Amino acid sequence: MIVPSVRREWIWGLRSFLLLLLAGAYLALERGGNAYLQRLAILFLINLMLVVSLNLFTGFTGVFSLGHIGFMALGAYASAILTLPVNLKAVNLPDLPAPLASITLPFFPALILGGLIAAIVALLIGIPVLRLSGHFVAVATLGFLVITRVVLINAETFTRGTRTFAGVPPFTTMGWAALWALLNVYVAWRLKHSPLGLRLLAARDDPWGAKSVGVSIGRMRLIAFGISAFFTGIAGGLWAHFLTAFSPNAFYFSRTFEIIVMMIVGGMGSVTGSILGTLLVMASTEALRNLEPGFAIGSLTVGPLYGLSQIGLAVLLMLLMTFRRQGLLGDRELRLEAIAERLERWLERRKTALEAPRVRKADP
Amino acid sequence: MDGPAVLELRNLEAAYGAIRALHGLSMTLGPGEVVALLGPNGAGKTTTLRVISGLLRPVRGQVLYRGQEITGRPPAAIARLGIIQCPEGRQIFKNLTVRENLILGSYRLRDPVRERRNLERALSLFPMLKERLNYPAGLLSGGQQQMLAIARALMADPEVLLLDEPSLGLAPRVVEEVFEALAQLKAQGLTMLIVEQNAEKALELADRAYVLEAGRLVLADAADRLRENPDLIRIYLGR
Amino acid sequence: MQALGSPEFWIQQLINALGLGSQYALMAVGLAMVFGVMRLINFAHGTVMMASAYIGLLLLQQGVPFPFVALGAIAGAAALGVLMERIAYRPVRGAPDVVLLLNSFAVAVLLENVAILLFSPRSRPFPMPEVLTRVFHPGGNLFLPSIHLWALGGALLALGGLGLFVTRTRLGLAMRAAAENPTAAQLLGIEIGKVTVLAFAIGSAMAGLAVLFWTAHVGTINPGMGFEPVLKAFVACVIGGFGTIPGAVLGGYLLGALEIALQGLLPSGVVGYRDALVYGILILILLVRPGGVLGYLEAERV
Amino acid sequence: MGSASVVPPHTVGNPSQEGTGVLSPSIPLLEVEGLTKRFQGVVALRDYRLILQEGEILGVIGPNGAGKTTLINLLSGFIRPDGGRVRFRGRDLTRLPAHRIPKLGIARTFQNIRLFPSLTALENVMVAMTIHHPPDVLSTLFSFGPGHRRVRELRERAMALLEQMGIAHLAHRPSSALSYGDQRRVEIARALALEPSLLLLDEPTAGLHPEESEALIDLLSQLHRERRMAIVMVAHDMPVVMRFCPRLHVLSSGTLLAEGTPEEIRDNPLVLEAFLGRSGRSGAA
Repeated sequence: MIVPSVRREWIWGLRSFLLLLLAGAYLALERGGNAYLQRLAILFLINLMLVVSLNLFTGFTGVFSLGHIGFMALGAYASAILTLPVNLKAVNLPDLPAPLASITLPFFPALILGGLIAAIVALLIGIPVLRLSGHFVAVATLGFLVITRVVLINAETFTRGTRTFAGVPPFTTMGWAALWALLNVYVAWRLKHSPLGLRLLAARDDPWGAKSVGVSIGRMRLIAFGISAFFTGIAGGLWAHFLTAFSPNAFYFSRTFEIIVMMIVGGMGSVTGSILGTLLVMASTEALRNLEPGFAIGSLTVGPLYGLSQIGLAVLLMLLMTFRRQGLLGDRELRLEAIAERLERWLERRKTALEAPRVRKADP
Repeated sequence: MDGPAVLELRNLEAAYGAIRALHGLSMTLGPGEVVALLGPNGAGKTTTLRVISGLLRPVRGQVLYRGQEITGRPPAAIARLGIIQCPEGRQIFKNLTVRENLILGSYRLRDPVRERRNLERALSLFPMLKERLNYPAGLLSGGQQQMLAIARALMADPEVLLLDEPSLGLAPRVVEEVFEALAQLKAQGLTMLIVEQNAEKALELADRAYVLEAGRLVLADAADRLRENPDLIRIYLGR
Repeated sequence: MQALGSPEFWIQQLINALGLGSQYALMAVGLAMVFGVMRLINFAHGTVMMASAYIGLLLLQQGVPFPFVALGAIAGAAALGVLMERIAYRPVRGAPDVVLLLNSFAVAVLLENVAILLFSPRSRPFPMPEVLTRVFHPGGNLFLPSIHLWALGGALLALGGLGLFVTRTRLGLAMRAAAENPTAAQLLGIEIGKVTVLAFAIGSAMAGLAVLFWTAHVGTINPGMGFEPVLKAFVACVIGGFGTIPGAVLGGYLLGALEIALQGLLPSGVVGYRDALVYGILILILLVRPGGVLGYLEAERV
Repeated sequence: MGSASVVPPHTVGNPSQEGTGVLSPSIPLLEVEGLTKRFQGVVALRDYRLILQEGEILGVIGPNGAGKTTLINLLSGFIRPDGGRVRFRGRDLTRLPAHRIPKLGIARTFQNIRLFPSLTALENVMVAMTIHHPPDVLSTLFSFGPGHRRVRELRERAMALLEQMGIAHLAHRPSSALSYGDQRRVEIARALALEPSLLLLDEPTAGLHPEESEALIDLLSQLHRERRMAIVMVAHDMPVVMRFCPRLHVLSSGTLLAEGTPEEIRDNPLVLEAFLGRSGRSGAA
């Protein structure tokens, strides 16, 4: 017999185990000093934010956005311009208008401003565009992505155009990235499991049904779009202050594609799925990327295979779309409760299996 | 009924998701026969036609065409056999001209000679289409669209014509015209299964009729006897 | 550059607009045909163009005479279109629109990176015969690049042929019927699968033709070259009204005219924003007239 | 999310009167005049009129394509009329978007049940309840404290409603996994969660077995006795309509053909013709 209170203990146990594991991993990475792993961890956290935010919109509203990387670009450039030291501004961005040229903000307010700018732009384009149906939103947001790119390339006063934007202070530490990623995941999780979230999911599941209970589809989409763009902008800022140098090419279709695949692998609408998806896709692309310069099997050398990781992503997406459209989790979540229950059942079975021989022996 | 059945349904059960629409329907359609399928809204009449045409796969049961099982074949394959459905709500191609609509009716024949002959026949049956051959079909009135839909189905030289609610949404005068045209077709020996809300009109035309209620067969009789059957009204209007 | 008000300026603009519009029209038609029969915005349409250009280059390097290079590129595009339908789209037929759209992204990324793998990401020159690259000076300051004439002539022939095909032949009619009402089409014996393959083949062939002109214009090819044209073809389709062939053609020429006009009329400081304006107009049209100029699709709103 | 206008249950619009609206105030609950809708030139509803008092039940019947669902869609704001006016408690609804209508006290169901398949039965009802208790920042961001208490209250109320509908035991099942009849009950519970003073039911018994239909109508009668909301029910299921609705409208080809009690309707030759295409003769006996 499984008593609920026992299960609660299990859940607490699991929860503490998970926390310890995460804290341990964090400390090991932070103190361990392996630069490659640290780099991967920060990239993972930033990608996680991009995926969770995209999922917060696309998964919770059922409407595809192909323009999210545009919000990332806004956050990256905005926060980078704001934190760039004044002397560097004079060199790199000599034509910057007066108030911007003479100020340098600390990291945190610059990040927040970057996120807010992304969110405001999202609301401005969202008010008209999100009323459209299905794939027309996808096309319109793709249009937004292209517009963002054109603007980045042409607004040389602010962005240096196609040239590399360099000299951004390297503020993004593991701590910052972990903090923001945690906050982002928490907000997405709460949003899904709150009354507001019920409305969001209702609007996604059946627009007519939702209207019949007083839910405004456009408003739900707009709320999700705004929150999602905010965190995407923050992720952009973190990314900018992590790499310290970038150009508009970083914010275009291939990144959009990567983030979408991560979301689909995990499951549209699943927050925990986004974590798994990001982890899995990053691991496999990283492995493929390591093969790209070429490798040798015995005497056979395979020469540079540029694009291998993207090919892997594309094949993965096609296979998923054909055979497992809902990804790993669909829109369900991995819950500690469910894991605890499984663990318990498994232990129960082991126990009876251990006792069984004894019973048989006593039988004759 | 003389000769073997052109169309036979055996114990058909069909469903849309969780909703059962047909509970074991059996019926036959003999050569040259006109059979009406009657019943109130939601009785399963349109579902029956969808199953015959292959648009809906039945949960259980069989559809036989001249003794051969055709259950579950794709709609295009069934249409190529000559089982032609004229669907509910005048589903003509609105962006195509009247002539293009008609020519597509003969798609299954792959025969320009029969196509031309059928076009002449269809235009003589519905002369008002002749003046509008090069109009986009979407510009026709509701009644004209219905005529076009029937004419298009006839262009296929159907072995069996399935008609779904040919009088739906038409003015009474136009209903008369449509049924006059159908009577002519009957006189030419065309086998027809007609689903109709307008029971009176359908029974005037038909040889026999089946009455469905909530997916079950509740009455089956010769058309003229059924017209006098008080149960029919009870089924439609309740007790 | 001529003076803004002179008749020469306008003639020059008209020539440029017709040349560019022809290319867009050819590209958009394929997108529209596929959308018609499958409700798919085929993002991989652009990569078909790219692949077709590489097929042409390979043939050229083998010393094949140019007319056969052109034919080979067009045939290769058609074959690729059909293959794509088989592998990526047919297995997910009937799935939500988004599934098809994502698969088309996957195909695009896949093909582009295969091209990178095979040919390296660098741009390569595509030597065109002189008949395509010559520039006439009919008088005054007018420039008449022969490629504009070829594009216009080619587009007129191909689109005219397509027009005859879809209005005069049994299969062409079937294709339009299936695009408008698949259920009713099936009830007449039309096989949707067959018609879909046909739409892919013809649409991709048109893209193969368009890319010849595009390449002659640009002079080089590279694995990423399909991205911009496919976006432009989208815009053309949206302007004309998604899913109809006449809409795509009209949209293509309107887009050509719009781009040339913006190019000629915008002050030099903001000419770089031309494409941003073009996509802004795309979004605007989606909002005020989602059915496009020809207004065929009903406005779908939530 | 706007300010919460908290409306306690069972008080909306029925301040005093008992019975069938005899004591109704000077303004009727629902006033419809000249309502007309065309689809691509075809008239779906022509010049429809109706005056409905608080707590009244109206049945709308008619053959296929008569315009019944169009009427429900017009009254609930899902489509806009081409002409005419709908007034609810004196307020013109004609130009309001559909999602603004429920808050005024009009709820509806759909012919092909439209639940939220990824939500449980309970959550389906809870969504509707948020209309009178709009989500706020607290309840959105924190699963503890006052926000959480509000959510718990919501949950308990939704549960009580499911209990009343006899489906409390299904509360935590995904609504897509329920049987058709149970889905119908969840949908009605969801509509009732809006605490409407007018309930629009579009073919509530379609697809149900006769016994299920009977049970559902019994339940609706009981709910009507308790809550006294007005009901407009569209149906083709004649026995059900005749039993449940003291007053009937007959639509045919978009036109209001006849009006009266079930007995009057049954004997009306026009009605017979609309349904069967015949003028009431011999067989009618």
